[in-house]
Amino acid sequence: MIEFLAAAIRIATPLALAALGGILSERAGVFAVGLEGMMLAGAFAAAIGAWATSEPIAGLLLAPLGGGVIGLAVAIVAVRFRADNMVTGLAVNVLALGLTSYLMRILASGGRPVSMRLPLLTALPIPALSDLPVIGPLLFAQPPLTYLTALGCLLMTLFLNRTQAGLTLRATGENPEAVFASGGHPARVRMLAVIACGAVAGLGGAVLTLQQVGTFTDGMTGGRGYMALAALIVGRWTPWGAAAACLVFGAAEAFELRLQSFGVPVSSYVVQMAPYLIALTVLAGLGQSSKLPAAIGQPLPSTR
Amino acid sequence: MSDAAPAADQTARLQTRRLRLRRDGLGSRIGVALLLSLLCAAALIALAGHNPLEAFLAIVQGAVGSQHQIGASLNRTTPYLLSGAGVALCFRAGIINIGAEGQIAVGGAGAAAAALALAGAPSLVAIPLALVGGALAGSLWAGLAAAIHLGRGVHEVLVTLLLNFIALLLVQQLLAGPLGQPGAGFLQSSLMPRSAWLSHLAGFDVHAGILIAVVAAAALSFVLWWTRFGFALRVSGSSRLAAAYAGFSLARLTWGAMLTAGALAGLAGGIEVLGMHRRLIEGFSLGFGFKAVTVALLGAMEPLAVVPAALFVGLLESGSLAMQRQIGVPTALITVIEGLTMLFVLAATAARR
Amino acid sequence: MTLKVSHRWGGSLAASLFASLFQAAPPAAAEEKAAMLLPGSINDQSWNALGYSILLALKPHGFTTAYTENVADSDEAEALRGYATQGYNIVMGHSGRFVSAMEQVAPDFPKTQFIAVSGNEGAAPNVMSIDWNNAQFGCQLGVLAARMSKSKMVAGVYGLEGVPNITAQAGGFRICATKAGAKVSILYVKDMEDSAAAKEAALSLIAQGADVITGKLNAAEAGLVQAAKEKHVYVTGRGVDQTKMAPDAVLTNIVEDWPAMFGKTADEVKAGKLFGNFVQYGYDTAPVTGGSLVYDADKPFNPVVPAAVVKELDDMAGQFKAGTLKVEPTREDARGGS
Amino acid sequence: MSMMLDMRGIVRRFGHVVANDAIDLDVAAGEIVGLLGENGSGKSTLMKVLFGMLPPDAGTISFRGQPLTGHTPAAAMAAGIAMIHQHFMLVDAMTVAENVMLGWRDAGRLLRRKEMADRIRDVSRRFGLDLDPDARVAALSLGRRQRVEILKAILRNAELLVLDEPTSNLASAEVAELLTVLRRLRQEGKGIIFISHKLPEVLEICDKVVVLRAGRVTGRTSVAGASQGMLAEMMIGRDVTAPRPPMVASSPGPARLSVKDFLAPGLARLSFEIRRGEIFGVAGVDGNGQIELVEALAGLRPAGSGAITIDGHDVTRASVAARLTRGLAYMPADRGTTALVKTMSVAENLMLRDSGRPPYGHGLLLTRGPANAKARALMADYDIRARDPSFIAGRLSGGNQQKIVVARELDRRPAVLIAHQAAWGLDPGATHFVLDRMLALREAGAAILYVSSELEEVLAISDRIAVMARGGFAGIVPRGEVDPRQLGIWMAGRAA
Repeated sequence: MIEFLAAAIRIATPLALAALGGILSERAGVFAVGLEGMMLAGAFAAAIGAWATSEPIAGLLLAPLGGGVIGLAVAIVAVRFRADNMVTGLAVNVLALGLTSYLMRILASGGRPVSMRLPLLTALPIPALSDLPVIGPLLFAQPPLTYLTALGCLLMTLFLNRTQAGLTLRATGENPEAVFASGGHPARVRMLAVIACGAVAGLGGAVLTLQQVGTFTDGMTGGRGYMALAALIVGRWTPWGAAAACLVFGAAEAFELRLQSFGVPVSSYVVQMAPYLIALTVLAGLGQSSKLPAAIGQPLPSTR
Repeated sequence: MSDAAPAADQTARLQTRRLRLRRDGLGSRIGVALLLSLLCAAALIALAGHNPLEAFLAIVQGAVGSQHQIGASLNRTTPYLLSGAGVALCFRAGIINIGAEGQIAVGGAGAAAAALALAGAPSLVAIPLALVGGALAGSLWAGLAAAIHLGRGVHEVLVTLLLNFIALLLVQQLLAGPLGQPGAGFLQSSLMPRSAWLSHLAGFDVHAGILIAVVAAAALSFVLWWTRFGFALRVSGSSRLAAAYAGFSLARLTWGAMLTAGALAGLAGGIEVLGMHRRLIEGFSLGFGFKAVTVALLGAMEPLAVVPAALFVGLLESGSLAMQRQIGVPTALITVIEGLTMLFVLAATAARR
Repeated sequence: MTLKVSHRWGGSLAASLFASLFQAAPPAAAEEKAAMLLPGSINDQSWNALGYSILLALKPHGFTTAYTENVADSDEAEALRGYATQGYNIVMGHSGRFVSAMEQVAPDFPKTQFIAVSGNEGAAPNVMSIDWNNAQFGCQLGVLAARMSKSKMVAGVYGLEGVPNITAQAGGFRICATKAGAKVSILYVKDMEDSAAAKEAALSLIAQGADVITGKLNAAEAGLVQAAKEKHVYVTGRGVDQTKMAPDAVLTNIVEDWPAMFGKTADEVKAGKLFGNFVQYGYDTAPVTGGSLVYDADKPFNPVVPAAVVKELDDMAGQFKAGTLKVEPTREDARGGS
Repeated sequence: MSMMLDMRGIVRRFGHVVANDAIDLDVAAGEIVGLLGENGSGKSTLMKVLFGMLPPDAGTISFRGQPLTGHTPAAAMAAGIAMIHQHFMLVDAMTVAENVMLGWRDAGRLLRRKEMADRIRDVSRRFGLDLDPDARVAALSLGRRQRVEILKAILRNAELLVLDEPTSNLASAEVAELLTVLRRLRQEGKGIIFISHKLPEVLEICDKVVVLRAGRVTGRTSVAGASQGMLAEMMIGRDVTAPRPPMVASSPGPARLSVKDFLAPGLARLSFEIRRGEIFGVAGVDGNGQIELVEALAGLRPAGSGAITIDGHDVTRASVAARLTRGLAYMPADRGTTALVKTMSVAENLMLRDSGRPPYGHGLLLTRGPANAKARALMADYDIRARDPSFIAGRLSGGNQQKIVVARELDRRPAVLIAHQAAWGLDPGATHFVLDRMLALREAGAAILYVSSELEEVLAISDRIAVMARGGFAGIVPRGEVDPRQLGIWMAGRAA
């Protein structure tokens, strides 16, 4: 059981970080369909940083930059040029996939394969706490980015509810006119929010490279950005809610792996549908009750 | 109606069509966007230490360098054209359907199942029925998305996306089970009966799919501009309030657009199976969904303009293989170009909205 | 097959005119050339990287080489044709999935040898598949795992359930590990390239008590090794690189000897011979066995493997060679679950 | 007494239209100035100029002795001017406190929630605002929401408050509360500009009144000694009862549109009939249920209870399409996104609601040839000035756009026409044209519901006039018996 929960936490971590970023973007009023690309770019930048310096910490520093670049692209096209948010998100996902693969080869000089063995961020047990039964190993012996995710949920909650900037950001997603009337700059808020979204989601990608597998491969995010997007909707655009939804998705995937080993009479392909079916069922169950930020996806008037 | 009206209206119609494409300088804006993305690509090629001109030349050669290659490029264009036209129709109506990938996959499976079941039937029966099977399957999958979207209010992007993942697994399951070829070296169905193969056009190594696709795009354009349904779609895509005011049912329009797009994507899957692979094979639809979106955008959501857009992507991809073969520029570059093109076109076409 | 060669010359005037504008210079005739199509990226540090190494291994046989990576299913036929048109003698596809496309293209290029790496069928007179005997090596890994397991629970992680060479290795593993007294659990993951997901799968198996993990994945194989390294259980890998990742955890790797498997064929193709069959290498085709178990450059196994076990495995190899031992796994043997 | 605000000779043009023509306005501390005027008289333009949202073409503004030129809304706010819009600039999903803190420096980068809540309670008590800082705005009544805006202004040390139509959305009890709040503000030495049409309120609360009509100041008086009638005349003009088109008294036939005990959200119970050959005009300040009424009749909002019949057929729950076949035409006020599809051509907009009928369509198909011919004919008939039927509607002037709507809805020869703000934003010529067409339709026997906040228009063409206030009719009067003072009183929300 502990192991099952631990698995859920591990699977949820990159999703939750990405979802945290997505909350910034969506609460500012821009659909976060680009999470997949931001994660991938973050994973790539993290790998490059760690590979070039042999220091995972360098990767950690570079990851937000990678994701942020994709965020910047979304900000320019979707906010500045007021293009459709959804399609812009899809476009940067394609771009990130292509760009990371291509740059990977350039770095490997002339297209030869790079064998990237990255130093991994290892678990940092918190003294005393990690010795607690059950929750000790589960919660207090985690690698740094997992702590960061939990911390991120806390900080994000505080940011959104307790700071002027967070207040302005939320208001921009609800009623940009009110922000403008109170002397704010909705377009600037949205652009910054989307770029920050990229940076945080980039860290989510770094979880994969720096904390879980220690290498970068093409398209290694494999749809996790989309799951994070679903999670933040299920979690109603709140950090803890999204994290909880990610845990549910993580649990669904962990359950899927365990279900196979019970030897169910259907093939692995059917079992593998489980996480998607669960996500779809939860979304359908929420139905229209999941209220979007009021002004999401609506371009700002061009004068502002 | 006056006597002179028909002739006058003929010219007016032509003008309308031309205007529509030239409106806001849309055509030239898309042109500039394409140019910009190619410039970026050139920079990336140079970064990799290759000569951009040489690489582009290789792409052109690979795409249209011989009769055969022209044919190959057209074959490549076919699924993009079909699914892209369907996606364009949905976009027109303001429905963001990114489920083409799943619909193509399921459509391919539907066509393969039908063709295998029709072994022994003459081509004239087998091919149309198999294609109808594909279209029906694709429609069904899109209909499922529409039902969840309309019935439960889940955003169509999420529904179609999640259904893509499920569709791919479903096809794998079919290939590992009932549709699989026993003893094959890979997840694939048996070879389709020869009577179900799409025939090639004389003189070119191009299967009849491209004709079907062009006809379908033309038909879709007709639907969009010459039918009440198309009119309603365009109205609802521009303003949902106006659509309600005009007395159109948004739900019914969503069903119509999704089922049509699903049928076209399913048809694309069927054509891939009957014309290219001649069997259902694992992963045959990978990446088509996003291409459909690219193509729809490039084509400014006008089914007829999707034809050159699909051709562009088809030529680009078919040429890219030659580029890697001859110069060694990684094919990932093509994905970069597609992503950049989407972004630039989005920025260029949204600026005037 | 349906392509009529004559059509290639009978097209419209405009098209040929257009074509001639872009036609590349005709390839020099005497050169021996080999090309490889890879389904994934050569950067996956696993299956596709291996494919790339096969290609490089043909250089000593006098071939100049080229490759195309990330070939999508829908591009396969075109990519094969592209190389064949350019006069490549050998055009390889690095997966069983290429057989279908080769079957279609081959008749137009009767002088080109098409080879599907790890396919399991010959198709046309010039389409062959080469693979190694997954069942034999899977079986050996099964015995090794069972002997090294303290919990007597061993596990394998695979992708693409139902593909024959996967069935062979996973099934062989289960048959022989079960015979050697261990409980076997097999898991299929959705994506053979997703190492994070594969690692999670391995961790779930370890959590259920498995203490030796094996598998046949591509980029995702690294995830298995990473999981074993973290949880201090044994694992088998797919190349000496993976020993370097976790020298304590890796028991051995199946190192596929594609250069040897290809070398002979390549030489004969150069001499003008063509093949249309399925060649499966194994202990019974020695000296080229198609693969071997390698820990690092000079050792087949991790030093922790007791001599008795090493001997047992050697004996098995001998029995395979002599034909006294045969493993023929079925889909049922390779089923997911325990 | 030195003036707090001093606006001198403000001129602002939009194209050929002079929205503000040399307007002077001054406000002293502790003074409430009423700014009166019909819709389109130039009040909002003047306020936008004051608030820095539009630069004036000529004129000066000085505020507390400092000149304000080329300023932004932010600078206006910083100087101490606060604008309370008719449409509140509030975030519904947030609490009162959050709305107050939004964009306010004093709230701190790290929000001092507790301190703010205390200050809100404090000010709320002092000015009688009665606001709970933790209440969610979405759950508040409109009156409360308005007080949130006032609270924001007070907390930000605004010296001059501009209230734009502050009572138009309020219930009468709330109006009284608002006036109490304003008196408190006056006591505290704030200057207030009170923009309204509503004479009784203006007389009750203001110290002096400035009246605008057609961009000019037509009256300037202290309230002491002013009467409603006098203000109404300044505001509306003297010739209100003179019909522009000569009208023959109609001989009304049987009822074509009948509404019985109709009740829907935003509406008080309504019963009325419009007969054959009759124009029934509905006047009143915007936001008193007009949009709810016309959309319910048009089938765009679900009906509550009661019955609507057209020529005896019950259409209470009929779809838009079914109402169309019964002969109901509708010209919505929202030209931009409802009545027109701006990205589509003139021809397509002309067939928007008739695409299934000849000459526009036949069965499932559109018949473009006949449709284009028809479009040309309509363009000629209705003087729609576009190059050809394929011209994009959104590129036409507002007048030409409205003519498309008029042409489409009238050409159907409807049994019943609902026209909402049908002449809004049109120049006099175009207005005249539209009104003429309606009169022609009336002659042809249709029943017309003409809803507008432009009193002159309503008076010009209606056979009977109703004034809408608070979701119901404050009074109905036949054309011959119109008394402008009485109308003004009704518009202010006093039932007859």
